[in-house]
Amino acid sequence: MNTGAVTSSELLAAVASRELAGKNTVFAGIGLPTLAVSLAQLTVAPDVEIVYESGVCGAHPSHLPETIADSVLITGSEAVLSMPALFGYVLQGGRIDVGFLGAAQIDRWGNLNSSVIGEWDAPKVRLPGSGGAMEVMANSREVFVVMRRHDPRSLPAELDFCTSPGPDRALRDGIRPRGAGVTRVITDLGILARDGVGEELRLVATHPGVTVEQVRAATGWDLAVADELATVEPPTEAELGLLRAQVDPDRVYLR
Amino acid sequence: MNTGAVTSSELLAAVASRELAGKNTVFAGIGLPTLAVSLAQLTVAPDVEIVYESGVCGAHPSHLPETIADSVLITGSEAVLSMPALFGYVLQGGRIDVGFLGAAQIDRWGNLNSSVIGEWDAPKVRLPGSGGAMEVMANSREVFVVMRRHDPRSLPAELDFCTSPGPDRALRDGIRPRGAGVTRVITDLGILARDGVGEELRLVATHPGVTVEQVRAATGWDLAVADELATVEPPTEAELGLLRAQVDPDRVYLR
Amino acid sequence: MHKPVAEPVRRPDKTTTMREAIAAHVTDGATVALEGFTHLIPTAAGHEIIRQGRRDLTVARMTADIVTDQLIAGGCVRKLVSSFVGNSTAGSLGELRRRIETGQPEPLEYEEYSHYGMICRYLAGAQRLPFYPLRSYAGSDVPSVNPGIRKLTSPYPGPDGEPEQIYVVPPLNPDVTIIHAQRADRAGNTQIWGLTGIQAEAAYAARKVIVVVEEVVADEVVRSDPNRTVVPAHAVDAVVECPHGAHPAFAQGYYDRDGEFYRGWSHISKDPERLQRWLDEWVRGTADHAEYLAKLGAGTRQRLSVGEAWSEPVNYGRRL
Amino acid sequence: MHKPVAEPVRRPDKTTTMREAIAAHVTDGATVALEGFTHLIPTAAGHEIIRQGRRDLTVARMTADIVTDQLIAGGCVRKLVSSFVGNSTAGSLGELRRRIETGQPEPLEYEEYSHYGMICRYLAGAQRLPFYPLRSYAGSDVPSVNPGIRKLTSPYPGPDGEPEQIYVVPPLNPDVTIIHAQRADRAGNTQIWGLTGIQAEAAYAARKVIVVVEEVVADEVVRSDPNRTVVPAHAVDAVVECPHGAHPAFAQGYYDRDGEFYRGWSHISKDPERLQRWLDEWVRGTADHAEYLAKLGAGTRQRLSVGEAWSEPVNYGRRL
Repeated sequence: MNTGAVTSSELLAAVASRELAGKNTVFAGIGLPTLAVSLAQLTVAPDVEIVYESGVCGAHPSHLPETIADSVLITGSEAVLSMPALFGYVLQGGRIDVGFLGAAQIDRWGNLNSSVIGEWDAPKVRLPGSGGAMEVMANSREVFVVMRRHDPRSLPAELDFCTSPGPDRALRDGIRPRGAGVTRVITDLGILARDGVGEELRLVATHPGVTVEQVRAATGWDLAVADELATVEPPTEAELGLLRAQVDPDRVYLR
Repeated sequence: MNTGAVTSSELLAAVASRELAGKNTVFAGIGLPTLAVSLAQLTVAPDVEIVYESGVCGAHPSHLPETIADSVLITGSEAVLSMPALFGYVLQGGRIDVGFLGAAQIDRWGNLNSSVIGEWDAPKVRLPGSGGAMEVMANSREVFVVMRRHDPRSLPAELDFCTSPGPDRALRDGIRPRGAGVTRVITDLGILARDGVGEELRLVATHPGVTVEQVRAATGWDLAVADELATVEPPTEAELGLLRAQVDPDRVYLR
Repeated sequence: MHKPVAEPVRRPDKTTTMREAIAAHVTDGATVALEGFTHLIPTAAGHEIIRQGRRDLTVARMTADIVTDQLIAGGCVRKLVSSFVGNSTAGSLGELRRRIETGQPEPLEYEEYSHYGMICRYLAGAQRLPFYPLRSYAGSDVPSVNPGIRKLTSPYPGPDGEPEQIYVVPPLNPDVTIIHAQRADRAGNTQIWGLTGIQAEAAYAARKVIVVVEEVVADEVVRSDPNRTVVPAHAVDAVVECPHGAHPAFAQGYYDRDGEFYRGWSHISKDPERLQRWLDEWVRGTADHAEYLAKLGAGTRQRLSVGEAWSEPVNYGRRL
Repeated sequence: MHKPVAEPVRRPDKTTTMREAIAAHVTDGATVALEGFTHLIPTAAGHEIIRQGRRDLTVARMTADIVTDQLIAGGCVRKLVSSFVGNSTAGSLGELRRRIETGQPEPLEYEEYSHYGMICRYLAGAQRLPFYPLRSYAGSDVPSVNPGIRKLTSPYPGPDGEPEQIYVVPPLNPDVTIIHAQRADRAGNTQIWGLTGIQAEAAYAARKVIVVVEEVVADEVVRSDPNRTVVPAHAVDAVVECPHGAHPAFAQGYYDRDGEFYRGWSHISKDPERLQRWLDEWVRGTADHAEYLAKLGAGTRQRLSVGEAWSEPVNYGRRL
């Protein structure tokens, strides 16, 4: 198997999967996050359970699901929860170890914008909004963000609008945060990390062949770099084999 | 049919049933209240639905139920609600027209005590407490109380403890009440009534042969009497026939 | 064997047509909640609202997707209350974006929440509470554009012994809530399986409730499994039988999601003229959902059909 | 046909014995919620707590009935948190009344609520909220004897435009919640039908959860009907199979309520010596619930047996 042919999706899924070792419950949307969790179930975290925003727990899908509410996630699953139970008892109840989120913009504190580009009341682009992202951010022990494109528009110095705030913004609002907020940002250039309140995202690893300067140039703020910068280990043959043969054989999301 | 043989239970059930004309949803416990509602379903209120504190709606019991949670109420019923739905959406949601309550003591404003006789922290008698009575009182459009024994201990000048307050006490506590509180007290001597906030219970009807003086002597406060005092019409032959032949043929509650 | 004790003499029959249900309960200017989280979206009811030309509605819907875009394009909506405005994973809502981004052909008022913010509004509505507290919104910009989201101080000390603040949202009490379900009896006892979403709370929060179902079933079917009833009859005002009424969404066990339609909507809705032609042809040009379905064709219905995966029955027991 | 995507390699097996579950999760001084509203009362678990001689427990239970009286008489309980203390419709709880009325043989702390007050405490606990608002308690004497019940002012004006006050209760987060259910799989996905009460919220509110079931069933049984799962596996720590474990309460579809036992309890519990003899004979004198059941005899089990009333299955559908 030629690892030179590794796609960006395979890379991101494999790297994200490794971060799930030791985790029990993951809140994830369809696409890269579910690929990462599915791979983790076959490798570092066999017992990890995905909870879907639609209310499905313990899914055993017969086909690759197309949405978080796909009928194949429901048939044969272990439990289906109402929205008040899913959001109230599971998410706000503090049952989620890792939440996966995406966003149009993320800033250095791990705050997310998924509402608008431009001014909120006269936006250049109206984006979908929070959905459950605000709740995932506020209540998960930690949050992983996977960004397909690492560029200054997606990682700006200032968000156009903060939809889903991390713990530092919550604190400034006078409310004690519960989780660490974003602890990992996995991009096509490398991995940014922070531990929790008071910490900025720092570059902790780059993909092979990517330089620190490349990453800093692609980041909208003056990106700090960890003292011990690592190089991301590319997907192993075992990881690629599982992704390609078992997790997404039709390459629906491994594009 | 000799109406001279009418029992106190038959009398109370028949009188209470007539008050249900035009009502849609009734919250009732097992015993006299369910007898009254069952009779009303066969006479003045064919569509009236009993909601049980256990969460059962639209029960079609195969046998006379022994408790509000009897398995025969569940099998073949139309819906079974969780406690949060029953108390939150149905009761507090304002869906109940008439709630039936009992109590150890009721005062002139329709406040109820079902907690203690004596001091709360060193009671002579520890009673069961509120159960859902406080919620039935606070949220039903009106409340009917059926008292088997009309005496000054059950209808005292002062409650030993107010478990389930009527709207006047709520108002004094700075909270705007939602329902009228107790509007009917049906006893073995007659019927007391009030319309809502600011009104005392007044004697509006006596059973045949019962004098006003008897009722006033049996009441712990200086009981007001309506200008036009009625005499309660005894159970009709039709009512007695239905009670005895269809509602409670084994006379489980018609004792 | 005892005789049944409280067998009602009759049960009200609330079945009606979609036309009559919408005409009776959805009035110009009303607040209308259409709920169903991806599953069981009341599309057919939305189309009938367009056919009847309702105006100035405030539409509440957690996931404002295709049917919302259609209602907006149909000229029915003055204001949208929502927590997610997107065409699922399949692209954008063209009309909604135009209204918000350009104000053309006319502006759309938008009240933004998170999903749990909407859920808590329905919870407060169903429970007739003055507010509902939640651990979202701390540090978010959303409260700055939505003054309905407020903060209060808990009367209990926080974990650190200091006063604790928390955000709250106000109740949402729609004039009418419309939901789609797999089945109901004539009286309105409504049964849903698969994703049950926020349907019960949205119904209990409303003044009037229309339930659209794949099938009106015999009382005995419902009564064989009372735990399956998500909305009891006492909370339902009208029952409309409308098979395939959730298309292009799915109804678990009845038909699958029409992914092609979702993907196609981004293209249709991107062009306002094409979108109006689509509405003219598929909604305004059809008398009812039966005509819409006939136009959709047997091939599409076949493509969306599903196989069998039956639940194992449970014993409710019977007194011997 | 695609291969399954996320088929887990294994599922944790949480089945254990009652003895081990109680020993592992119920410690002296703990707050223990035992829930089940008349239906599915975790009696067998209560008996095992008595056998193991736990002390100084705070017991939370909405309807404090026979098993609560037994736990108090067993010397296990320091404090009771409840909203109804009575032997159903069948009389009194002798030990509980003695403790509260006379303080003999030792006093019992009692924290009094209404049913919805307890429900809201579990709701706040499950949702990790600092409080839960409810429209009860206005004008009641209960807040005067329970300082945990407080009042706050809504940040929204009331219907009359004036500030609106409302009572709130604090969260209840038991160290362990014990519930009884009809069935669960090995991982703890717990299915209940008939009255479902407050079991889901009491479980989600707790740090640890023990589920006692009539039957541990194959994964496929649970997975044929995921809407029947009231408590998912992620909220469950131990699964104990214990048939007839709710006696004298009932388990819908499994066995009926033992009305004779309820009526008898008023007499047994009225006399403290008789009550202790009963505990010696039926609880301390039996090794486990199987012995208790054998002692109860086949005749009683026969008397409580129920007939069949099966739910009609529903189709969850399968992608073709």
